[in-house]
Amino acid sequence: MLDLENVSVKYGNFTPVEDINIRVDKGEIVVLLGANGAGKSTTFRTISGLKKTSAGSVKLENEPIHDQTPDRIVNKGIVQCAEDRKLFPEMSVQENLMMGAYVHRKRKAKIKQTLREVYELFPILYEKRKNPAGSLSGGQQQMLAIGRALMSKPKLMLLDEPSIGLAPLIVDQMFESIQQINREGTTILLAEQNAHAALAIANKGYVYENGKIVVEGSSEELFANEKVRKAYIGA
Amino acid sequence: MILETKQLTKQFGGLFAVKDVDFTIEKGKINAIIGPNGAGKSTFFNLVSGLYRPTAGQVIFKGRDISSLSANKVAKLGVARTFQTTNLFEQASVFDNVVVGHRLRTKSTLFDSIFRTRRLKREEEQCKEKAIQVLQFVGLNHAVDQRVANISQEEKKRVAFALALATDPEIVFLDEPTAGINPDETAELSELIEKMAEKGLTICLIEHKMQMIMNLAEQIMVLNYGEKIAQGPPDEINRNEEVIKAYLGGSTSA
Amino acid sequence: ACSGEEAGGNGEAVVNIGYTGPLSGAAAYYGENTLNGLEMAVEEINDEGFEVNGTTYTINLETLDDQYLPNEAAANARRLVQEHNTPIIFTPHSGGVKALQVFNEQENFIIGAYTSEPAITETGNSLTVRIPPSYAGYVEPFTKYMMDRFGNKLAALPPVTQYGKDWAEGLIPHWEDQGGEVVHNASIDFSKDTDFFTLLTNAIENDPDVMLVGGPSEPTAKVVQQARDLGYEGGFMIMDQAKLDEMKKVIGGSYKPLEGSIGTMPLVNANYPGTEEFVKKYHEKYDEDPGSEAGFHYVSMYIFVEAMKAAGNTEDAKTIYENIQSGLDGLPEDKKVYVIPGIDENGGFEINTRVAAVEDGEIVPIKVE
Amino acid sequence: MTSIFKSRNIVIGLILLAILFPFITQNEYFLHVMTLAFIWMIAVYGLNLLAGYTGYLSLAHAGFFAIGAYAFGLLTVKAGLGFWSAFIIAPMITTAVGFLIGLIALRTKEHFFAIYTLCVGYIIYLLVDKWEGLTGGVRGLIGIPAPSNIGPVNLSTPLAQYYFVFAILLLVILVIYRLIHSLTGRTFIAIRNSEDLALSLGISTTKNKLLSFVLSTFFAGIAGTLYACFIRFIGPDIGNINITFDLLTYMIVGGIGTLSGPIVGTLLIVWLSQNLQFLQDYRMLIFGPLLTLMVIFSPGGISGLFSQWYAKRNLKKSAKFTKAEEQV
Amino acid sequence: MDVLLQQLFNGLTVGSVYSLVALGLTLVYGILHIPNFAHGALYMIGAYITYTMMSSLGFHYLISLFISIIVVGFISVLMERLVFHPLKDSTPIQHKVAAIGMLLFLESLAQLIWGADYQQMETPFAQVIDLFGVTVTMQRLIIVITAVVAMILLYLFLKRTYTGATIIAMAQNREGAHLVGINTNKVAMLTFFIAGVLAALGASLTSPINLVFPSMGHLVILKAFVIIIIGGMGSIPGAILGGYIIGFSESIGATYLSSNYSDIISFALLVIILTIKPQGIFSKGEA
Ligand SMILES: Nc1ncnc2c1ncn2[C@@H]1O[C@H](COP(=O)(O)OP(=O)(O)OP(=O)(O)O)[C@@H](O)[C@H]1O
Ligand SMILES: Nc1ncnc2c1ncn2[C@@H]1O[C@H](COP(=O)(O)OP(=O)(O)OP(=O)(O)O)[C@@H](O)[C@H]1O
Ligand SMILES: [Mg+2]
Ligand SMILES: [Mg+2]
Repeated sequence: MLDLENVSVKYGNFTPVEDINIRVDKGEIVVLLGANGAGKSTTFRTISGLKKTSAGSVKLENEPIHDQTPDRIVNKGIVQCAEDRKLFPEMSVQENLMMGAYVHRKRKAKIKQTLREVYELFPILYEKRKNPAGSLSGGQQQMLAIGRALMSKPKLMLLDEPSIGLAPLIVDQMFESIQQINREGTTILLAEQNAHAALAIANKGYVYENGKIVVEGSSEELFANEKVRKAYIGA
Repeated sequence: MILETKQLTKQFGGLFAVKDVDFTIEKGKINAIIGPNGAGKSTFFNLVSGLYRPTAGQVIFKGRDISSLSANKVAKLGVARTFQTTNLFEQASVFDNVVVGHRLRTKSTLFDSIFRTRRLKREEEQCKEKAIQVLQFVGLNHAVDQRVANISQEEKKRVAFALALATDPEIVFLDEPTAGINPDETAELSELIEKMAEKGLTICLIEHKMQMIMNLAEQIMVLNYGEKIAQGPPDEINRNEEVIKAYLGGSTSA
Repeated sequence: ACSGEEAGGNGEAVVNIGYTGPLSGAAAYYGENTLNGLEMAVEEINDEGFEVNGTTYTINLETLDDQYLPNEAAANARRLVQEHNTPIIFTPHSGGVKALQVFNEQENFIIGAYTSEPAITETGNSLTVRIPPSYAGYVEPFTKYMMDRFGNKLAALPPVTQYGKDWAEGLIPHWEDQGGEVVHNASIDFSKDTDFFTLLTNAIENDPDVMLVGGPSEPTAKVVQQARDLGYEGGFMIMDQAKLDEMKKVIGGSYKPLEGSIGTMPLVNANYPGTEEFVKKYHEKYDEDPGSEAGFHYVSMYIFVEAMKAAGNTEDAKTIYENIQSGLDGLPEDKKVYVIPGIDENGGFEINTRVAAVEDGEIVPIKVE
Repeated sequence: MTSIFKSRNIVIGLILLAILFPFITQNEYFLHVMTLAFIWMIAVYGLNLLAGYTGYLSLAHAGFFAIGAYAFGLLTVKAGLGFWSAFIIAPMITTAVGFLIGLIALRTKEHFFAIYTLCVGYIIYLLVDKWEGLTGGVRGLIGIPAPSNIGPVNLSTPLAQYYFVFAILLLVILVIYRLIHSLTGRTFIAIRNSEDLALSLGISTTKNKLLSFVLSTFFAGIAGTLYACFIRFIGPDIGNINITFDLLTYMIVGGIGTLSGPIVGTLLIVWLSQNLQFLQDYRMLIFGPLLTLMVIFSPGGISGLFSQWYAKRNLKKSAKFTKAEEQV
Repeated sequence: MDVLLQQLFNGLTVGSVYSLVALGLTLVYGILHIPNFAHGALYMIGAYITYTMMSSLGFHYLISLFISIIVVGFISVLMERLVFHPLKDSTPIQHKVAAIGMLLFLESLAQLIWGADYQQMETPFAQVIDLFGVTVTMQRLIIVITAVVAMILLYLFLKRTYTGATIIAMAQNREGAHLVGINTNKVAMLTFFIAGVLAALGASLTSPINLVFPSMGHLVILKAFVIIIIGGMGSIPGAILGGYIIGFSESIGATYLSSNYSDIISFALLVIILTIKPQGIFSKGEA
């Protein structure tokens, strides 16, 4: 479904992502592991078109998208839930969610439906639907960000470290909801520090080390891999 | 007991972000605050460090009521803090970021600056030495002259620590110091935190990473919907029904 | 030092004359008008040049923009003296004049001051010529005419410029001496007031018989128009900067709304010896009617030339200054756009003013004794 | 540290040049323009201290310049004070007003502050313009005395005034230089970068912002005073917003938040506009876009460009001083 | 003629114009988070274009007005593309300075093209009507009505349509808007277009009762700033309300206080308000 082929990205003369290949098949959950600054977010920004590739190609269902503008890419069904959330702070929670459905703006009924689903997934958002997003706590904002991403009913959803700053209980719920979202047919690409929980739900994973992919394989293989255990599962 | 809150309360519109919290922090210990998202942890920090005025209740630091003091006065008394989202002086070098940290311990006035008085020279030295010293302490000797914009997430956290330390605090509040940091780095940071405690600093941190908290903290307070639902040593907290229900859920080992 | 030296080898010598005035900013239009007058005169004069004891001279006009700012004017003047060693520098605003008076005596140049500010000639500066007439000449006939025709309740609405203020302050005392009463006094700022209705409403509220208005023709006309809209039926005293004929154009081609206005005789209607020709030439050159600024600068340039001839000197400001009276006397009839019999001891030109009023939609001259 | 002040001998060179300038050009007009430029520089340094180093763009600067000038004018002309006493008191008055306005203005931030000061500046201008009883309104003030002699030294000649103003400029630069490279300066820069953090580091932002603001008005006051006794006639225009925009242009073109910026920018623009006289009314057709292009392509201004180039050439040192050159 | 009534009406007229200008300013502020000092220049250009259409090309007033608002709309868009877009992630001060640069440029450009003197604009609607003792010219009625209609339309657009909402969304987080599939460039241009249109509309409406000259934008823009601060930066209703507050306080102030200081009134008002409430009165009033 999504193919990154020999993708490199540059910030000036510095290359945070170098010659990486990633393949995501329909219906999968794929996880990107890696230390800070390894290049995960940059990869995501590149897929979403917020950052241009310096080499290689990004293909969605075999058509290149790396030269497309972010909004086009969203229209094609790839939505990202970014690391730093990128909410609309002065808009109410509900308005934020509504904006999430921008690409479906024509289909009011469908939007209502999705909104209901999101509120079921994160009841706290319903409680705070009238509050400005900026007044939410760190974690609540994280949920809102994911909720907003869901609103566009994406084919492929990019989640950049969704568990940052979440309470353990919520983290578990979060990963459950991710699975649930996936079951309902959304393919998921996930960047995580919390390798343990991530690999538990993922089909396969890629491990970054300063900008390059050093290990890849099914979650079982990665679990088994000593290096990965030490570095990212901390066991 | 170095810092204590009495019936501390913060209200935003209708919502009680923090409600009637009594909390005492033992000198030289590592204290932790945990709780579900939106429990009021950061707000609690903002109250203690003077960025927010309490709606009701008091913050008492070394027997003195500081609830009505402005943030900079509180800092002068020896209360330092880091932010959930590290905000540093991106354009400046790590060193220059940290030098100002000690400004509050200096007396130089405009007059001194203009006439380059002995006092100014002395105090500038003092600030620079301090900066070097704390940067070494947090293990950033190698990055002293780099621009903050160019260093990694984890190094930024360390700079934030260094800044807090440069103010010669007696107590340091750390808001999710290891959020978005991978396990082995997390381990390194917790070592650093222990090292700070050994130096006689009192620590109070917010964290969600239970493993880390359990190894690190000597006392834990649990907030939920702004209210304190439990307080005590890790093992106790681990067993506390209410806490498990509200916060830990099934997997204690996330 | 260019003055007197051989220029372009065609056997003619050149006198540099300086000008610093507002050629940018809000007052640029005014500045350009003053300059037009000078340039026209210079062109004519240079046709055959003028002779000062033996040598034939032409004039080279050096112009600099000062954005109406005193400090710029001062800088420009220093530059003109330094680089072109100009014996005469024209400047059309009192700020500039005052800034120049700080050093014009040391630097030895004449200020051709186009401002009616009395102060500048009262400071006893020995090298300042005040070109325009003081409004004193208008005050008396205006007052008399208006009181006879409309009554003695005056609403003064001068523009906030120094010019406007001086005018009002010149007129109001006389008006009151003649048993008149000032029922409203507020100034209009054309560049700031977003709506004249507000001001006029207040003025008319005190139902005046006469209004004192002024400034450039367009805005003045606007004020007159809106006063009429608001149902005002009295007369208008129009300060000399605005020209009845220009106002007529703005208002829509008829003198009707201006019925019962008194103002300076439009240069086009004035019948001084040199006027008609001047207006004609000016029209050809800039295809618009000249205002008094242009007229006065035109004639003053000639006067200074005559003065140089009489002085037999093109360099020493003092000598030239001493000969201005003879310059006035020597002024050829056909150049008399205005008739200026003399210059007073303070250096102000003495000009007999011409006044006109609108009666039954016609411009009629008003006798001034 | 700015590259100009980096190497002592360049500085000394420049100072010598300035001292010899009158003898190089035997031209009173150049002297006049240069003296004015020095006066503007002093004002620009004030603006730069606040906008460049503390991060608060004040658009009331011309207002304070005018207050300085009028204070001096009124003290000498109307109150009949002696030159030197007026010369001391006028900047004081400006500073006092600055203090009061700062108290209120600094309750606002960023754009609010900019607009608030814009309006304050405009009010000052309107007051000067309309309050005829005091300021003489549009007529302005005449008869301001030239600097009276200091002992044998006669200050009434253009040459003497040139050196007089230059001396004061040097003093101002020295003060600013020391300020910026002292703890006070670091404090200002800290505030510029993040007020919340500064607060939590125990820095009283209110106090320091006020200090910076008051200082900037003080320099504006000095500049105004010098202007008054140099031109010896003042009208309301000197309080006009356009003057603020000019000063802003000097600062931006030269390099905001740099020490050499005000000098470079002012010299460049002042001399350009003297030589662009042939363009007369249309200077702004050039300076307007110049201003815009500058902030787009070289926010650090000319000094910024220079120091970048310098930094490239000399990477080792760069880390040390780019930060001072760093634009806001 | 009842003064109070008359002055209230005068205030209404001026207020309408202020509101229009302030609206554009506040919209752009929302998007850019910078006060667009060049907005006043757009206002001035708008007046001149209408003027030229009428005087040189002899078009009807309304046609000229229409052309003017379109042209200025595009000039405004151009400004976004060339100046503010390249600056989108730089500091507030840079934005302000860039805007000031544009202001200075456009003004001297206008002077180059149209000269520095006062121009005056004809209007086919000069008829004087007398509504119960209040003197009303047709033109003034048109000003008030057009302004009100324009505002209502704009408000509906922003509140009721998704496209409108995108403007507000983008104002709050550019990248966030990207991520939900909004084409932020389009939105930015749209906003600037609207702002330009409003400025030109205001100017073209008011010119016939006033004068046209290069610096005509200065005071209006200053007051527009006062207005959007009073109304809360970025707040639509705030801008409208603020506009009328200033309009009335000026005409009333000129009557019962002093007409010489009437300009100061609005600024004094602002200083007082910010002194009491540094964030503006309706600062919460996000549209
Ligand atoms: N705007 C930028 N300019 C320059 N360098 C950048 C920029 N953004 C990121 N980088 C660098 O690119 C590298 C990769 O960053 P990225 O955010 O992709 O890492 P990451 O794996 O997401 O780390 P984290 O786990 O902290 O999110 C890092 O070294 C970072 O410093
Ligand atoms: N400025 C504010 N205005 C209104 N409500 C606020 C504000 N700040 C926080 N809140 C509310 O107060 C509650 C506590 O917020 P706080 O940031 O303290 O939570 P937290 O414990 O830090 O959560 P997290 O672990 O996710 O950071 C939340 O419900 C939040 O919505
Ligand atoms: Mg990341
Ligand atoms: Mg928090």
